[in-house]
This record gives sequence, structure tokens and C-alpha cells, in this order.
Amino acid sequence: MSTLHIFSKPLNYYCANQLENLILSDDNVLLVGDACFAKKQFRQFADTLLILEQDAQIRAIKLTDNDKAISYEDFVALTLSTNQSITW
Amino acid sequence: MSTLHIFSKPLNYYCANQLENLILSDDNVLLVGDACFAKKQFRQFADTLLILEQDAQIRAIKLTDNDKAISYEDFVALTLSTNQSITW
Amino acid sequence: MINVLVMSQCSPFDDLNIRDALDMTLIFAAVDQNVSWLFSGPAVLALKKHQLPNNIGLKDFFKNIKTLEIYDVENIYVCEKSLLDYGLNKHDLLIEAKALNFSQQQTLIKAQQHVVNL
Amino acid sequence: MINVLVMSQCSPFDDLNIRDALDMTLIFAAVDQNVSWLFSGPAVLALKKHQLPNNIGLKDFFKNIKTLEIYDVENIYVCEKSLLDYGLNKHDLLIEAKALNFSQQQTLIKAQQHVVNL
Amino acid sequence: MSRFVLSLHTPPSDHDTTQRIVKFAHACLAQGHTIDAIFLYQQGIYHASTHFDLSSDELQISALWQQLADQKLNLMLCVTAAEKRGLDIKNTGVFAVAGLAEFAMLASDADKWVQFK
Amino acid sequence: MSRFVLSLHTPPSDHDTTQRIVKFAHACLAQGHTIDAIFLYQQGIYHASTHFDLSSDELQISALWQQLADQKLNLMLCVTAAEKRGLDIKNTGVFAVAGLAEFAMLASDADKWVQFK
Repeated sequence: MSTLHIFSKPLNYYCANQLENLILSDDNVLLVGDACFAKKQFRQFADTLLILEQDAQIRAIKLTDNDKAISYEDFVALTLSTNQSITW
Repeated sequence: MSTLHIFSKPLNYYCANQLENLILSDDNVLLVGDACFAKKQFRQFADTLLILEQDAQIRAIKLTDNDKAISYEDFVALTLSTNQSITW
Repeated sequence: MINVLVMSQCSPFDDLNIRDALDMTLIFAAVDQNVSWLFSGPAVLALKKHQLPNNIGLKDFFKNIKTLEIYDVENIYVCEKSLLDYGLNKHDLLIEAKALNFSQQQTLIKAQQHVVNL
Repeated sequence: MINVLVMSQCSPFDDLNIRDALDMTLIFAAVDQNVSWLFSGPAVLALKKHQLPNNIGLKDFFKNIKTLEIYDVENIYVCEKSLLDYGLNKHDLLIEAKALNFSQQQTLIKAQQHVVNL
Repeated sequence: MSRFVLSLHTPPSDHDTTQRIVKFAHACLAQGHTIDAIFLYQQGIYHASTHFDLSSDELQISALWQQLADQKLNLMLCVTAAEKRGLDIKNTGVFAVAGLAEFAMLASDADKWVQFK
Repeated sequence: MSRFVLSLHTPPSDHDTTQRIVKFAHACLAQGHTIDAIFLYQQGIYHASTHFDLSSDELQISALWQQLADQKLNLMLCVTAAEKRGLDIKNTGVFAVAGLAEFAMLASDADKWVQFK
């Protein structure tokens, strides 16, 4: 029963106090677009962050051991392997 | 040398940590639109908040002693009596 | 019949977001799905009584929110913490809405097939 | 000649905000005003080196940001605290920009005739 | 008496900001000030569309701009912003298509520039 | 194989979100899934304009949608959202004007609804 949480902007774009209360430890957190710049801010929500590889690459963002690079094929598969997605 | 700071949304719409550092005690803080709902959040920036009266009225917001009701005529005058305005 | 959750987090007059969410909620009810609408953050203010947008030329969409009951949309939820943040209690609200704590909101989300954030 | 300050607070690919701010800055320089551009919050990332938006079909506006120097726009400022927040230092930036603390930003604002937030 | 320029950055679906800039403009004029331009920029350019279809209980966007145009106000829109956003720049109603430079010159001469968003 | 609906909520000036939904759609099709609709809602409706004028180094909005239309994808836009926002609903290019109910029925039958914004 895992939810896919999709973010496309840095954390200050969102109502932060509610997010930490709505994302569970076995949920998936996917950063796309400008959210990739803010890995450090999103780390509180998940041990491993999923990062859309192309979006991170063009922004010159280096992935570390705690990041999992996601292709568009993986992105599609993720929406199918999770129960529901929320684009915040 | 006073600045007019104009807000139209509740505080969570803005990069909060920087605002408190950029608004000075003799600046004017004007709440219009949905910012009127969030008087309590903006109180930290000014002892007296200026509130666009019509916008507060239609939202059923009661003004208190620390609020100053502003008409559109006052709004125009405010932009002239301050050195510069910032619409956040 | 599937479960669809509409989430609102924008303030009442922020663009047409609340009205877009209202339309979405009504239409899923119209096509016989089990739709829920959750208000959190400044969106809870869209349920505040006695607002009169007509007076400045804006559409009174609060009237339309009241029609949710007529159209049998019963799953209206508000974030308990957000009500508190904006100094609202249940008597200040236009329509009956169930206040949910965060754990109840998690349960609500997990029960959905589709979640849409408007 | 008047002092005009363009403020950017949006992330680099959030709509066209950074590019709109760039156009505004260049045009005020072109009409011979004393224009300044202040980056704060996630907008500081618009000055980060080595980005390649071309690779996914997006315009490389970083090239255009570099032309600020050619057009003699010299008053480029970044919020010191925001650089820190995003783990950037001056060597990571595309162009030379003066890092300002909050008190220096206040002084900059107070010196303006017009301030525009894009 | 002072000289103003106003700029609008939000789309026409933001009815609340729209009523506010219009009322501010009328208040300016009523006090004898001059408005050298109202300038549509960013998402604001969509206000110059001629295809609104709004029911009678909605804010009547086009009528509000027409009233300001009737007072000989200079209503302008940024052509670059419009072209990128798909506005038909051949049909912009009461708004005149203008370059950013035109606005920048008016803003430089104005006492006050007030942004609405 | 699964059935998707995708919805787009940001305006065409948000090039980054635009390239993302288009790439996601192509990846869906490449894996043999079905996309029952891409639906333009809120500011997304402006993607159906036929008046873009973008220089060659910009994301070519109209060409991207044309490529998806060539693959027989059902591209829809919400008529109510469009009328309120001033889109010319008589000229919507590769997008079909539709009611919210049509989309809601497709979404109800789909396995997955992914929002892009």
C-alpha cells in the first residue's frame, strides 16, 4: 500500500508542515524538474529519493548513494507499482 | 525612508525566512485579497497591519484595534507617501 | 465504482483553484463514483461562512459549495490542524465537513484509486 | 537616471519567471537606467554553472544570462543566505555576483525608485 | 499630482487580482493622478484575449477593461510575452501590442510603478 | 498492459512541465500501455492555442503535441476552463473540446491518472 509522491519544485513551494505528516516511510518520493535542486530539503521524507535522471542531469546535479536515478520507463513503471500517485 | 510591502496571499505562499529579514519596523505592510485571512501570520512584521477594507469585508474578516482599514483612495495615497512598493 | 480524492490546498480566491476542485468533485459524483474532497492549509477558508464576493463583482461560489449536499456529495473533509491554524471551528463552516487528523488523512489517501491536487 | 531593482525568487525553470526578469533587467539597461538584479531563494540556482537545458529541448537561457556582462549590467546581487541554503559558493556561479547579507539587501531596496518582483 | 504605471502579472482567471487593479486605477484617476500605462506582462497577457465567455454572475473581464479604455487609458501588452504564450497578437481588443522597451521608458518617467499579482 | 489518463495543469510557458508530460506519454506508449486521454485543465488549456510564435531554440510546443496526435492519442481540453480563460474554442488545433464529464468517465475507467504540474 505505497503512494507515489511527485514534487517538481523546491520545498518552499509547498505547505511544508503538512507534507511530513502525510508521507509515510514506505511511500515513494520522486523529484522531477526543479525539485531535483532541493534533494537535501526532501531527504527528511525518505531514506532513498527517486530522481528523474534527465531532469537532474541538465541541472548539473550529481546523484549520491542515497539517490536512485529514474528513467521515464521507470517513472511509468513506478506509477503502476504504487497504489496511487499525488502530484503536489 | 519607508517601503510599502503588499501581500495578497497567506504567508505560506512566500519564502518566509527572508521576509522577516527584509521588512523593517518603520515599513508599511498592506494585506489585500486572501492575505487578509492571515492577519495573525503577518502580525510579526508590523505592529499595525494595513488591510484593504473591501477585500477583508467580503471575506467576513473582522478588523481589530491593531488593524488599519484602507480604502482604495488610501491605497493610492500610501504608494505616494512611501518611497517604494514591493508586491511580494 | 472507484474512489477518487480531490485535494484543495489553495486559498479561496487564488485563481479558480477552489472552483475547479468543486467542478471536479461534482462531476465525479455525477458519473457515479465515490468522490471525496479534502480541504487543507488555506483551502479550509473556502468553507468559511458569511463571505460575500458578490459585493466586489466576484462570483459567489460559496452558494455552489452548498449544493454539494443537494447532489449527495457526502465525503467532505477538512484538515483538523488547518482549521486550528486559521482559527475556525465547525460552526464557522458553510457545510458539514469531517475534521481529520493526519493519520486519518493518510488512511483516506491510501483508500483511493485516484488522487487529484487542484 | 533612476534606480530600478528586479527581484527574482522563483526556481530556474518555474515558468518563464527568470527569463522575464532577465528581459526586464536588460531592457532597463538599454534605456539607460541604473538597474540591479537580486536573486534570492531558489532563484540563486539560475546562476549555477554547467546546466544544459538544451539536452531536453529547453532554451539555454544561461547563455543569455552571461550576456549581462557584455551589456554592462553590473549590479548583479545574490542573497548570501540563499547561496548557503543551496550549497553554492561564488565559484559555482556563471557570472560575477555580489553576495549580500540581509542588511545589505535592505539598503539596496531603500535606494530604489522602483522594485519589481518577477 | 503624480504619474503612475501599473503592471498586471496574473491571468484573467485570477478575478480577485483583476478587480483590484481596476479599482486601483479608477481611484488613481479620481484623485487626479495620471496613469501612463497599464502593462500586461507574464500570464497577464491573456487579459487581451477577445474570446472570454463568462456567465453573468462572473466578473466581466472585458467590460472592465473597456471602461478603462473609454477613459483613454493607455492599455498595453508585452508582445514577446504574448507570442511565447500563444495569444493572438492580431486581436487584442482594447490593448495595444507594445515592446518591453516602451514600457520601460514609461516606467522610468513615472513617479510610481505598482505591480499587481 | 494498463490504461492511463494524464492531465496537464500548467500553462505552455512552463516548458519544463510540458517536456515532461510529453516524454512520459511517449514512454507509456513505448511500453505498450494505452493512454485514453491527455486532458488540459486549469491553465493547461492554453496549450490548445494555435498562435504560438517561438524562436527555433525554444521548446516547440505545437510540434510536440502534433507528434502525439500523429500517434492517434486522444488530446482533450476542458471547455469550461477554456471559456473562462479566453481561449478561442473554435480553433484548438489537435485538441478536441470536451466536457469535464467525458474526462471523468475516462478517468474512472483508467488504471492510473497521473497529473503534471
